[in-house]
Amino acid sequence: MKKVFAMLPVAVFAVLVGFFIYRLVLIDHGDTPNLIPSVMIGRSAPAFDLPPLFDGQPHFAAKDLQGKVTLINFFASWCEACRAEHGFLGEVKQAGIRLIGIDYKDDPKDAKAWLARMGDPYDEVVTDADGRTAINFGLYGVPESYLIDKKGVIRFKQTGELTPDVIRSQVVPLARELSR
Amino acid sequence: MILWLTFAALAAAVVVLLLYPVFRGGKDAAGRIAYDMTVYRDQLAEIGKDAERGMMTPEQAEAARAEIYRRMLAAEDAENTRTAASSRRGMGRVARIVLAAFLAVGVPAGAFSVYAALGSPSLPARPYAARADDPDIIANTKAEKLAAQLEANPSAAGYKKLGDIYFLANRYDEAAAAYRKETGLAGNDAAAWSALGEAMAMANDGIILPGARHAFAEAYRLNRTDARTRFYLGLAEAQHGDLRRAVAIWRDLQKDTPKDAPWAAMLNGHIAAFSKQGGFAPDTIAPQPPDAGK
Amino acid sequence: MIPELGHFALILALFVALVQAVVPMIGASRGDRAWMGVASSAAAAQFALVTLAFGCLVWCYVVSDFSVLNVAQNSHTDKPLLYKITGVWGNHEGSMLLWVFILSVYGMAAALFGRNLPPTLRARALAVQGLVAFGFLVFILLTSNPFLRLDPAPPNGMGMNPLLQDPGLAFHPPFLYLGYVGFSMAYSFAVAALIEGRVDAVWARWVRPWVLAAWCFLTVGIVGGSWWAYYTLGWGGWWYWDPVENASLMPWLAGTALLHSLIVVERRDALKAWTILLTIVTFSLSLLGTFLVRSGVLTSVHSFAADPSRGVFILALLAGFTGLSLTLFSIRAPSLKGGSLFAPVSREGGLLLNNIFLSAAMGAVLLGTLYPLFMDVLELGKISVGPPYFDMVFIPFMTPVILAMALGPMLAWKRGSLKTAFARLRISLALAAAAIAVFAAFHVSWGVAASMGMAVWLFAGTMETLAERTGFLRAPWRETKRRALGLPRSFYGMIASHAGIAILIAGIAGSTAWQSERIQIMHIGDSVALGGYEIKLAKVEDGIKGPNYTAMRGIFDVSRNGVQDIALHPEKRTYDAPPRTTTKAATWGDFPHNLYAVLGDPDPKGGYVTRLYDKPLVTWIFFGGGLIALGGGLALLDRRYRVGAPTRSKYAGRDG
Amino acid sequence: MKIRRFFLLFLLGIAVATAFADTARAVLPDEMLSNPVLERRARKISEGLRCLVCQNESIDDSDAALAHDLRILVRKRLLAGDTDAQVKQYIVSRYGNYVLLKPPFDAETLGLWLGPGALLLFGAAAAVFFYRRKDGVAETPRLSGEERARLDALMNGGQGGGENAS
Repeated sequence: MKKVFAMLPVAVFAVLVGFFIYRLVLIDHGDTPNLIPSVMIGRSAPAFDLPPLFDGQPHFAAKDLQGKVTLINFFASWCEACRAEHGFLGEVKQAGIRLIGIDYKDDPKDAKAWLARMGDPYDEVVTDADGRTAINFGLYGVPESYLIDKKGVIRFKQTGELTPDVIRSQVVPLARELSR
Repeated sequence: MILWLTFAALAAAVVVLLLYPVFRGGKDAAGRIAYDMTVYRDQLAEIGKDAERGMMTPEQAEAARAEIYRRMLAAEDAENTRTAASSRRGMGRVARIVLAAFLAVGVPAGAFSVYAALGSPSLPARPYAARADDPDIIANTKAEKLAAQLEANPSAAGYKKLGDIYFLANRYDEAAAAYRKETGLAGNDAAAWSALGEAMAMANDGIILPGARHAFAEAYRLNRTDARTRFYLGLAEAQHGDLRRAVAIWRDLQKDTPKDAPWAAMLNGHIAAFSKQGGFAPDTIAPQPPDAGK
Repeated sequence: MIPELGHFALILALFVALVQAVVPMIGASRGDRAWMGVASSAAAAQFALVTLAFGCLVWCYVVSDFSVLNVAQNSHTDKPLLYKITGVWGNHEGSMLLWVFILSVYGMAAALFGRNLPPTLRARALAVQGLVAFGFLVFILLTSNPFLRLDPAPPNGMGMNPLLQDPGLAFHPPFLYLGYVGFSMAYSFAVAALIEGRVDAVWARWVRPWVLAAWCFLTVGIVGGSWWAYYTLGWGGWWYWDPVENASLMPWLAGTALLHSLIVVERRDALKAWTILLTIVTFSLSLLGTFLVRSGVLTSVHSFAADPSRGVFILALLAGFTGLSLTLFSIRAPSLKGGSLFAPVSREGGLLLNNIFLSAAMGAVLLGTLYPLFMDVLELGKISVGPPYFDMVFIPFMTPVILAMALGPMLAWKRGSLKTAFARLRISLALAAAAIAVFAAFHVSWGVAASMGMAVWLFAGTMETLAERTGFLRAPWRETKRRALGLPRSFYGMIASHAGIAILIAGIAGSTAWQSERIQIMHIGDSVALGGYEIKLAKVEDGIKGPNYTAMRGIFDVSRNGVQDIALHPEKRTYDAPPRTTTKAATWGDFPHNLYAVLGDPDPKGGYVTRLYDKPLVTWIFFGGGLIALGGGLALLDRRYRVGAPTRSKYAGRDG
Repeated sequence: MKIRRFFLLFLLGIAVATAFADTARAVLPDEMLSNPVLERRARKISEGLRCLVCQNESIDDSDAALAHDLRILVRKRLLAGDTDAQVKQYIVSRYGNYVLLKPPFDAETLGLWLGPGALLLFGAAAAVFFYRRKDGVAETPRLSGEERARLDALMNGGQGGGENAS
């Protein structure tokens, strides 16, 4: 009995160390423990109706998501990481996915200039000036992207930049499956 | 030389200090029980004081003393069994000599060999005050003056110098502006284009935008051997998501990099890290120079 | 040459540590006096070498030698001299060197003041200490070497985080480390005692001063850090249940429990296994704190400063030191003989109760800190455990401890009577009840009234204990004085620490209950009423040059009943290198009020954002904390911890 | 020159990684509600919500842009007539339980909420076990005559050692 009790501390400690090792292994394998999976996956996109960035174009609202697989990309001209991501968005469009840009908390003038300089891969660009729609999507910061199926259900979220690897290995195959 | 002599003196002093107890020999001190008794006597005295102050009744004090007496007797029992049981007495002369030899030779030898691997004995200290003649420092304080001079009297060499100063002061936007002027004035100068690209990249937290990429491409067109240019062209590929291409360019650079080049470690680190990120082994990628055309 | 000399000294220290870890251990098991003697001289050499290395690094900072990578990354020629020096431990590498430096100071102290220790115990404890030093030196040299060089040297350094350029933050890490590392000494004694198989009342007395010293320093470090947070972070908070803070609180709780359980071991020869376990746990928690803070396993969303290779290394150290000692514990603990018994209601019983609750509270903090990690690793989802959780579990656990804290010292050793104790504390009982009634009448919440009642109970009870021991008002004055002078210093230490806790509780309760704040945009000339004061924004001066920053300073005139009292000068500073902005709050206290003013950004439409707080009694928290540490210091001066070494006696020679 | 650049890139990488935000804090006057009761509720709710992009801070303490937006959202919902629980539920529905500084009591957090109590129970059980122990001696018996003689020898023999405080 006494012996069992004496073993207890070292046993508890061993379990604790096991957890730490496992966690470090996960980090080493590229798992970023800091990324929080979205609770929005599998749920309908929240209601929104946003005005266009460029005058004369239509609004884009949640109901417009029906019938077409769409990638919604939140971006901003002031965001460094968006620049790095921007060049790869063309691949998304080439794969036949509708690409909607939501300009997050930005000055429309800056956003227009930015798109003119960097190129505009989007089918439509709308603005979320006060960031409310972004919160409804559960956004942490820009850039973030949501892949939405034909029924308007969120199927995939990328927190941070879309890399070519993510586009090729996750976004495009999933979109293909969803368009069937 | 002075450095090594100082190290030797330090090591010698340490060895002497370590050897002192070995050769002083075993001066007998009190046995364990004497140490125990010192504490128990002290505890008995405390009980006396507490009792005297009225903190305990005489009976309580007597009981407390009895407890300590028992511990004293138990300590003596323990001492007797221990003395009877332990037959070994010390380590003997030979062991002592071996120990002394190890301390005298092993400790300094170990320290010197580890230092040889980690230290930089050839680098002198560089206190700031003693660097008054350091051209960088002089230039840094005179950057504004130089900029004003160049305004009136532009020259490629002057802008290069100004760009370098700003760059080292982490003022990358200003550095890029100066290098841009340099490329304009110098004509086809690969180093100037490469410096411009680097400054632009640094101004964007290391992200190579089309402008910077263009500068590197220009530099590469003019000089195909420059390590910096090739490194950043690889980085640009990586940032555009083509990790295999990036590693191919770096492996090509690696071939031309002497083992002791200051950036060799960083280059190898990049190759390893990006290969891992891309999920391929670096040696499966054939070295390939950057595209000249771009 | 200086940086290289430091580097070489550090490497030499590594080998000396190896010698210190191995040779005395062999010597102690074979009873060889010469081999054991190496422990002390190795500890001295270790101290000299690490001091030299640390001094060299300080020198590099002072003269701004940017050929040293660590200096280039963390210093700048513009910094005032003070922050050049404190910048040495304002970064990972330098702080690890400070850690080892303090370790060597303790080793030296044990070699110097350890003459009252039996040679084998001292040799073994110093050997364990050497092993700890060895582990950390390998860690520093391989993953966190502060002496790496840069060639050519950059013209200037990257500067230091301005948040660190503050006396509070400059000086509290060394105290924290003196605490964390101090527990390594107790740990070494515990491991040495386990190896010898002897844990007894005598051992407890030998260990206690080391635990006291470490505990005192840790207390100063925590209180200092809390004080720093209060006046620099800009919104008047002083404790956030941040993982970094928890990392310091956990060893403190365990150390406090240890301090009390050692008394039981010394008096009754009981609770030995538990005390040894607590010693190991206290030091392990210090290591765990280092691991959690520096490895990145706990960092949250946007932090990428973590270095997994360092994390792996520290984890290996933690697993090694804690794992080995706990394994040793599991082998030796069953054979430790229990001492004499005591009744649940007794002084010892009170100390045991304190141990149970403090340990459970420590366990709860540990659980709250690690639970998100467990859930994440087991893929049960992501959660956050924040202040509301810790408040909810911590307060109920500490309440019984505080209630018992006044009672315990009134109980007799071995078998006490609650009735007698309460009878002796009747004035405290009455005062506490009166306090609760008065505060409840003043429409504060019941929680605050109860906390105030507890504070009064503990303070009055502690004073009654003092009166009881000195016979105050019951014995003639001359007798009282004689008794007061005769009481041991450790008793006064206990009185001071317990009273400090009472004051701390009153400070916490008061500052939460009566805090008021005003957040608004003020134009020059605007006034705000707060806590009976009239606070007027008289003017804002911009462009004030500091040594390495430019500040915007608000001048607030504070008046009461139309009479101007003082002025508050909060600042908003923008540092040159690296360019960052910090707030510098202005504080002023006049019992019971504590005004706290922060100047925010100018509003685009004119005026300035200002935050003004009145936090009554908040300074009591820091004063109480200081008194707790002072109590520990007093106890440390007790003569019984300075028992001399025995001279040769009839027992001499038996040991070799 | 070249060499130095590479090292500087390395240095810069570290500097960027450790950079963290300005410390000017929290709630701004223009966010605050004119109704003091609602404002107090808003503050209370904010204190319990985690700033998602910071280290262990509530949105009430944080000056991150997202925290600012969330504070405004909390106030808007309150103005729209939501209860405190509804406001929290709204934000949890977007960000998950991670946003709550006080985790909910459910199957996953059972250990978290019951753990401290279990620790205390364990301690209490150990204490009971300790007090009921039989192998200790309740009252130390007096020393026998023989023991007394041994003790006398011991005490007198050790006369040289003693209470000489150094």
